[in-house]
Amino acid sequence: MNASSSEILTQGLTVKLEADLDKNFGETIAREAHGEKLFGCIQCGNCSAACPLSVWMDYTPRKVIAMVRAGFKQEVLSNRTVWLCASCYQCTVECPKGIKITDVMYALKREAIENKIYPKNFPVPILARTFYSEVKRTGRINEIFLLTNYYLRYNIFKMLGYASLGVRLFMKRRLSLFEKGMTNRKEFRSMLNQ
Amino acid sequence: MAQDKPKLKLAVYWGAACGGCCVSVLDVHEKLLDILAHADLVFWPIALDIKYKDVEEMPDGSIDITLFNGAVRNSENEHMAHVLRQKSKILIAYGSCAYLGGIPGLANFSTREELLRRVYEESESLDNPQKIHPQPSTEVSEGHLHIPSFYNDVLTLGQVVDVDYYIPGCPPQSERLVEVFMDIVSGKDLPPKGSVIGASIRVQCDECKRKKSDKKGITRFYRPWEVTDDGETCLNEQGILCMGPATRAGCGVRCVEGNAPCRGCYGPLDGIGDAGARILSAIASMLDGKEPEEISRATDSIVDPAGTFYRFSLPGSKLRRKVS
Amino acid sequence: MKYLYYPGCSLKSSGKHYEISLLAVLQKLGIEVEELENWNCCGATNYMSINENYALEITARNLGIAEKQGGDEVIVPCAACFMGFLKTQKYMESESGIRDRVNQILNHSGLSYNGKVQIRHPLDLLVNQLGADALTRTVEMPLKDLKVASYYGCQLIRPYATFDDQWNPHTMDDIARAMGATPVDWPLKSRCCSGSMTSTMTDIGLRMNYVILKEAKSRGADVIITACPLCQFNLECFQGKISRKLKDDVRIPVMYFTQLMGLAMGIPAKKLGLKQMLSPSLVLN
Amino acid sequence: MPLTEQTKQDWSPRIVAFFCNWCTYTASDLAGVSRLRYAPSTRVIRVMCSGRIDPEFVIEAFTQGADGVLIGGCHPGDCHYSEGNYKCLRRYHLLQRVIAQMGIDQRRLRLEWISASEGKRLQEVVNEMTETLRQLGPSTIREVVQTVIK
Amino acid sequence: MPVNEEARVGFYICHCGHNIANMVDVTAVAEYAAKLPNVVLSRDYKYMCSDPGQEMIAKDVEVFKLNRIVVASCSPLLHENTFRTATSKAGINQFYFQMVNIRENASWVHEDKEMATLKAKDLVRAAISRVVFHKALEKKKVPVNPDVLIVGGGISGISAALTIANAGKKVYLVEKEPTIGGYMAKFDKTFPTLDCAACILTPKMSAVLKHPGITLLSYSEVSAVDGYVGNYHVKVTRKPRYIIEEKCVGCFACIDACIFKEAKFSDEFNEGLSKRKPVYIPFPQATPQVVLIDDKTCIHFKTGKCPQTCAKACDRNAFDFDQKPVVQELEVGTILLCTGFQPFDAARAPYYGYGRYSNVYTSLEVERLVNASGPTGGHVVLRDKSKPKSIGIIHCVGSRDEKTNKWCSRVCCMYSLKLAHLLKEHTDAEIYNFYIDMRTPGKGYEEFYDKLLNEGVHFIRGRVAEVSDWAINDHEKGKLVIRVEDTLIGMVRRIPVDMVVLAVGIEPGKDAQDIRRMFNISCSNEGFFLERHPKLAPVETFTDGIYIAGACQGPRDIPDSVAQAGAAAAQALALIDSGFVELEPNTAFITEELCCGCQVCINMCPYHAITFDDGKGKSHINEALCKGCGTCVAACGSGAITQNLFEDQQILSEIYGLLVE
Repeated sequence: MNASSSEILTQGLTVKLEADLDKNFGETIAREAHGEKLFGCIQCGNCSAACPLSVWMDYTPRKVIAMVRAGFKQEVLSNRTVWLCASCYQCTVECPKGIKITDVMYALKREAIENKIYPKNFPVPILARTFYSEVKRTGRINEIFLLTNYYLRYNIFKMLGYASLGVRLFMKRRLSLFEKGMTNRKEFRSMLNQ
Repeated sequence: MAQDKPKLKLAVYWGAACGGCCVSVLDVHEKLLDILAHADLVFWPIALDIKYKDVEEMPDGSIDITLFNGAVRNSENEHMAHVLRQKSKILIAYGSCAYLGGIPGLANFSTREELLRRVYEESESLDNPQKIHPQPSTEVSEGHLHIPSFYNDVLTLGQVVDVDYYIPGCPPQSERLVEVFMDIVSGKDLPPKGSVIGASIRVQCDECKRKKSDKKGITRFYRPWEVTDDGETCLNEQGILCMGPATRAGCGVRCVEGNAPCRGCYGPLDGIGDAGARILSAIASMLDGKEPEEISRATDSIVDPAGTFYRFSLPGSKLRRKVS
Repeated sequence: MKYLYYPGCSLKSSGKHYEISLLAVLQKLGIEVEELENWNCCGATNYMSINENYALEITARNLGIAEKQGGDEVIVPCAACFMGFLKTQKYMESESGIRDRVNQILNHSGLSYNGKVQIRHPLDLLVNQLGADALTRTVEMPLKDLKVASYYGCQLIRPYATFDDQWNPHTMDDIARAMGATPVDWPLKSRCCSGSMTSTMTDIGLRMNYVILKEAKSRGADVIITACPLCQFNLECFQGKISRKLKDDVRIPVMYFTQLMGLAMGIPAKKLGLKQMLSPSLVLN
Repeated sequence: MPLTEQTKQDWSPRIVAFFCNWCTYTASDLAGVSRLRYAPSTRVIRVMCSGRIDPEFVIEAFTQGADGVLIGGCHPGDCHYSEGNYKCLRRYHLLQRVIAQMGIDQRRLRLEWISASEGKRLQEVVNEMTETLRQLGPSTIREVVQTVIK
Repeated sequence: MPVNEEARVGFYICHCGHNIANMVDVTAVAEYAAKLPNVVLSRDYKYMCSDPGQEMIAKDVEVFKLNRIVVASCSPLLHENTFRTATSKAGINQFYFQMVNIRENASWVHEDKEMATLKAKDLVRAAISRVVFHKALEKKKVPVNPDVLIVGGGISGISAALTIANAGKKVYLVEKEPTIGGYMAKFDKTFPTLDCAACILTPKMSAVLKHPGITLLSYSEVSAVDGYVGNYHVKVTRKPRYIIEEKCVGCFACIDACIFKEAKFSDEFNEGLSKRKPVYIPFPQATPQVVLIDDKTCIHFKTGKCPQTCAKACDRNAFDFDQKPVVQELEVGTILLCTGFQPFDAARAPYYGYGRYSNVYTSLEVERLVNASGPTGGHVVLRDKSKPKSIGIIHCVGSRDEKTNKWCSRVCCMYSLKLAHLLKEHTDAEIYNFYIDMRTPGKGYEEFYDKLLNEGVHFIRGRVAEVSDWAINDHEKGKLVIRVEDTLIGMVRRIPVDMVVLAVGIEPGKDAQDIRRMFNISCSNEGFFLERHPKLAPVETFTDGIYIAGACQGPRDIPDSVAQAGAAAAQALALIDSGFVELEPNTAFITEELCCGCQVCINMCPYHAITFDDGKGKSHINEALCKGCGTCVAACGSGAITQNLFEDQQILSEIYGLLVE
């Protein structure tokens, strides 16, 4: 291969070489999302238009589907698009081809975490992981611990912006340090660790 | 009476049988004299003291007619079937058991082990703490004792030896026996080998005098004691399960005449491969209902359908026995 | 009919007034509920993002407990928990692989889920079972002239719920009407509130809540009612911040539908958790 | 259900399939025209109507070594001959009870309504039944019938 | 294996090009078959259905003295007749033939050649085992009644009726509505030529009425069908118009005289966009030109207290308030079903706001709006009488969607383009077309699209997610906002419009299932009538003598419907002119000697072909009525009933052959 020609061509933003694609990516995601029919997507864009968050995404959901099945793994996972999905399922219920797009997004999030490809210091995956380990540890969520741990991992200074709200809620007894938890956390953990 | 003709030699034997067939021979009453005018009985365990050894010593083909009743259930039955085949010119499977397996044939719903366990271990009237089962061969101080070995499968006579004719019935109607015998004596042309004789070519309904219509539409079956039979309508139309529509006539519709449903002892008509399947199909064709639940309700009201449809014919059926 | 009750984490903390008011309303209606013993978090959306197996297992554990506890139905008031429960039930029903694996895990704790316990949202119970007429009969102070915008959010009505029309939900409107109030027809009834994004992508989260508050207000609503602790939290607790940041006063009372019911049914404010609210309180005439 | 790796394994059950001419046989033609792949287990016998299927045919099939028997007819209310499928259904119900008593696993006999347009359904049914029979293993009925145990 | 000493079987296996040979080892099967009992000759050949293939059979019969033929190839539903004819030509009875389906049932559905070959061998063995017990039979010839019934008076039914009647045959045209014309009568212009629908349709409608060979039974429905190909017996229920059809001349004096001075009731013909009276005529060119009374809204029928001003106004005494439904019986030989479609109900797509927002219209409503004889006289105005300045046309409403109808409705792209053009012409509004894919495969269709692209109509590729009145700025206020991703740009757009047009798709008529049952034909999965073969027999059904044409068979535009109607008419005429039909001799008969008279069989027969002879005490099958299902055979406990071609012994041998080597 002539390395220099290739380099010159790929400098463009609108060029993608076959060699740089992950050809199995679509299959992997389809399997992960319970055999989701993403290969049946007709690119109608209903998901994008239905999505309340697509306006802030780097790619519209429709484009994500197209990229997934074509094998644009790096592009799909390395930006914040999938992390902006709030799981509202609007796209899923509207998709004319019955693609469970929310489940595809979940599969992409899991894939991103597994491959450690996601935007650096991006708050959404951090919250997800904090939430995940909190539940695994105690079986239930205590919002004080959850948010404290989240901000510790993400950016402690950001917490300051929420301090007054937290205090007010605490005063209203809507946040508590002593909420009754699960009694047999050990068994719960061992169930999950099977 | 043709005095110059030599008398025929006649044998009657019972395999796995209840004795009813032998009694049916006696039931010819005074006609027995007519028979004996033409034939000598050379072997009949129930009536004559002749040992197996005596039979074995008879020349081959020396018996003219043997009426073999009962199914083949053990090694003794089978042995005698072979012996009598060899000694007889005409071997007739006499009665439902020899023909299709009959009531003893219902044992084919169980295995040998199950039967022996039931009889020698579980029977309510039993005192057998050591759970001793009969053994074909036992060592006693006097020497070896042998009893016949008990088969796993009940067989029809036809499954063991070549049979010339079949006379169905449990037991066969005595009148039919006399007719068949007289036909042989008078030298009438015999039907082709393997035929069912002494019975009709049509089924019971042909002779049944009850009123029949095309209104079957059965929604459930009753056992005879659950309903009052009006005495004149087709029993099936009244929901009393009657095997008449697929059972060969010849008995004189005895059961139905006595207001009891036909149980199928005369077996199927010629060319019917599986008597049970045939009656099943005919009975199911009389059912009503379109919803699976309705249909189930009707079919579930038949107690023991396989035992009912194959009551006299299990060993002679396609499957022969319970298969697992 | 034995009703079990799964509160979920929010109803024990930031959504405490949902629990208080729900239980007060149910009690008034003579419906007894029994809290699920030693329940655990449903996993919400975050678990699905990390590990789907765990997500299904921890929810199935709650369902297993419900079955063991011998309930006919389990009432799940939190929209996210409700959806998670339905999703787990659906997956276990339709995929035998998942069913077998999850039950094997549950066996470890002496539990299993076989689809016997039905999952119910209180709205379903109140509107579809008791019926609007029965609710009207309990009203002591009809909420006359009160314009109510029902906000359903997302996971309460889709993708698995069948108790309401997912395109044009109406159960909360039915309740408002039964309480003597006037439901407001508005197009954002089931638009997403951004979920936890108010804590992560704050700017986006606030904007998403802004459009909802703004539209409800511009349609003349006096109050927004919700059935989801996260929706209620976002719309209520951030409305001040939104108004300041976007220089548009979108403050409006945001309460649980059960609180609204309680008011009409004459239940004292204290028993409805009204004191625990941050948004402007509803002034009743 | 697409053909799984499992259905391709060495042993393939033999299913005698009685299909009515108008619905299920046509569906199997449709499956063919649509190139829907399914397990090579069925051996179709065409009859004009499922009402023609005599229980004896089913028993004969088992006796001669079929691992399963599949009956396909028109949906209730859709029979080309008005109600033949109901007649079949009644016989099938009774026959199911009898074969169970005969020691034949009831899953070896299956009745399905498959309309002329349901090629896909045919594929699913055949694959499902094949899978079930795989789990049950080869039928030993023929061997039992042919081997007299004395 | 069962043996019949006299049978000399010739076996042939077809490669079908690669269709069979690729997946079934045909040589191995041929070699295997050669060794089977009774087989005298076994050959494989590239195309058995070709002339050389058929001639080969004839030659072999002569040389090898064959008397049974077995061909393993495709489905008997496709070529059984071909090979029966070949067998017959070879000089042996055509029923000494048996066909083995190793294409649809084997090579096309399997992936493992070894297994497919094994299966083919089993099937071949079964057929050979069966064919030796075949018997010589004769097909019964029955004359064909030359009269034809056509159900449905839309453009398909009208075209077919005229074609057949012009060939000199008698046609009964049954239409359930008060007038013929169908949906086409509602259209303004037709794509792509933009010629006026009424101008091309109404002459055809009046031709139907005037044609001496056509009996038009409007406002009537078929209520029962009996019989078989060539000899159908049909009952038609004529609904009461309360007007004596022969007397009414369509002067409309009664309508003017109706006690309702103002029209009050929703006018179906105008899609509810205008009102009519209880006594009315659907539209000015209705055929027949006969008024009718809607008994659900007429005061006389509701209260009995109407002065009957309408009847008094009629100088021809055409009114008869006591009319009852009348059943008319017809004898016909062939039947054409042209029962059409129904438009998708836009309320089933709630996200587009039909029924919630008054400015959301269906395409059919817009057809009426742009129509000069429509409710607004061809002026496109909204319900508040204002003229829209911007219009969004949403394609694929109800189509290509798993939640509603999965299929492409075929006509919507083109009629949306047509409406875009007409709306532009009428209003000069900004017009947006929202499409998923633009489908214009027809003569002059793509050219029409080209034309529209240059007419200033906007095309946005994307499926609209929602139509709502949620405005986020002043520009959107008071408008309907269409939310869509412009997928070619990759951005979500919000487009405010004054009017939304939903291009609703085509789906099977709501009575399609009832019609299917009544005429004993099948429906495909989606509910359209199923053709006998998708390519080779597109207008035939599995029931001989019954043909289908138009949108009852699938979404179809006018030119295609007319073409199909012609095809169906030609099929019917071909059958009629052949004079007779041959019936499959698969009837059942009772061997009287064995019949016991139990009468179990009698109820098995849906055609009352079995009767009981009280004198003989036996049942009897009327062969002419028997349709050959065989249900009675399985019911007979005596084995006294035999079905030709499906005898017990034949089927049992087939089972044996399948399983035992």
